[in-house]
Amino acid sequence: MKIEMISFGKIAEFINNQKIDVDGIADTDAFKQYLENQFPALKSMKYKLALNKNIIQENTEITNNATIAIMPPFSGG
Amino acid sequence: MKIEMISFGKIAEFINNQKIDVDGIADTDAFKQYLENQFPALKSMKYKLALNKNIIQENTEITNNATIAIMPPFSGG
Amino acid sequence: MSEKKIKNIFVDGPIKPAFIADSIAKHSEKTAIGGHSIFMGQVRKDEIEGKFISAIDYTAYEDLALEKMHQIREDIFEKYPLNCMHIYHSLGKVKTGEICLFVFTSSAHRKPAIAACSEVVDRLKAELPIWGKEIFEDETHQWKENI
Amino acid sequence: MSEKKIKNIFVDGPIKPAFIADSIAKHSEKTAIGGHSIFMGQVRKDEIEGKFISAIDYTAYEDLALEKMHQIREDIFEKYPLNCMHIYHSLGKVKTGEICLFVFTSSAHRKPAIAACSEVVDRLKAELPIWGKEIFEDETHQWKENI
Repeated sequence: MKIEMISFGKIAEFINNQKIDVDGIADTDAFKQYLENQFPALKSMKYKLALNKNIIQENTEITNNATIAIMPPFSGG
Repeated sequence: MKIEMISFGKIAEFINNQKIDVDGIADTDAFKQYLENQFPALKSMKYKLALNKNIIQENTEITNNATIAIMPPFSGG
Repeated sequence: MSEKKIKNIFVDGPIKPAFIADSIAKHSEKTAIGGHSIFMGQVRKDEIEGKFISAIDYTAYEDLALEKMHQIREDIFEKYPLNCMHIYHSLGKVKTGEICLFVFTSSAHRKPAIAACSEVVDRLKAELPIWGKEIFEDETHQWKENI
Repeated sequence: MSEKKIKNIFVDGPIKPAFIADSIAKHSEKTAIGGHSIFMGQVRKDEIEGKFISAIDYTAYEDLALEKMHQIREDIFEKYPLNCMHIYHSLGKVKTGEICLFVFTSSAHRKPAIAACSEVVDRLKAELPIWGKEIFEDETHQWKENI
């Protein structure tokens, strides 16, 4: 399955935007697991995911060619 | 006793600024009585007095050479 | 009683957008400020019994208004941690669409500036001896009443 | 779903006082308006462990931010009787003392404009995916956090 990962703010300092091709990531919980394994620094940080521009509040299925944004707490204004 | 009367807004349309010399006006209640006798239109209007630049909340003694402002409801802003 | 430094708030005629811009620009030197709140009153072209308002002509009991404004200013500075507060009110004719009131408060964080601005506007309307004469297009008039 | 007309809110670099003046001036044609409320965010020269902030560099997940802002705009227009609402947020570098956020609401009477302006600022800070990188005078940085 292909996923496009984009990251922002503080998180963009250690996770580059990239396309990954992985199997076994069926939903956003699994994706978080994957992310925190690849980038252990994330474990101690607050962040949210947006799947195809929808901010994820609860575990959600990921379909092929999804775009997932990894976002630290917002600080606009 | 000398009193300087100044008026504002709608009230200035029928009471001109003037100095009056009257006896027997000891306090602001008596002054109101005097005013409403002289200018009956006042009877049906809301207005406040300011005695020497203090807005009158309760009956207050008037001393010689006082300035009394006759003010309709405020409408600034 | 504290020594009073009574500031003027009255300006002749409408308050111009360029004046407001200038006032904003002056605050760029004040780098402790994080939030500015502004309120502006604009003269509405109200229709009353088929006639439209063309302007409001403001008069005030200036001395008393400035004293009252001074008190309000002191109360507000005591209540909120503000960096600055600027208040301007028109006297004379202000046409529909023009600005007659400009209240500008600033603080390190946004909430005090916003709360103070709103409170100043409320108190100013209720407490300052200012009167607005609403002039219709046919030159007749009526006296504005704050609701 | 309603048809969306997504408005841009992002401007490159600081929001200039002249831009704000222009925005105010444009409303003189809108003679149903009686009150304008403005909030402006200004970059503070905060001191953190002996170092001063010199600028904030803003980035955003622009598409998502504009969609969220659209939702907020619709909610606010539904909740308050507003005549207009304009929102601008900087992207890129904004130096201390410069303005990075400009929220401008207008209504016939003052209360809806004031309440809407304050609510928009709160929601924008909480809900829009925007990030501020606080750059110190020595070029090091830290990431801003909204409290």
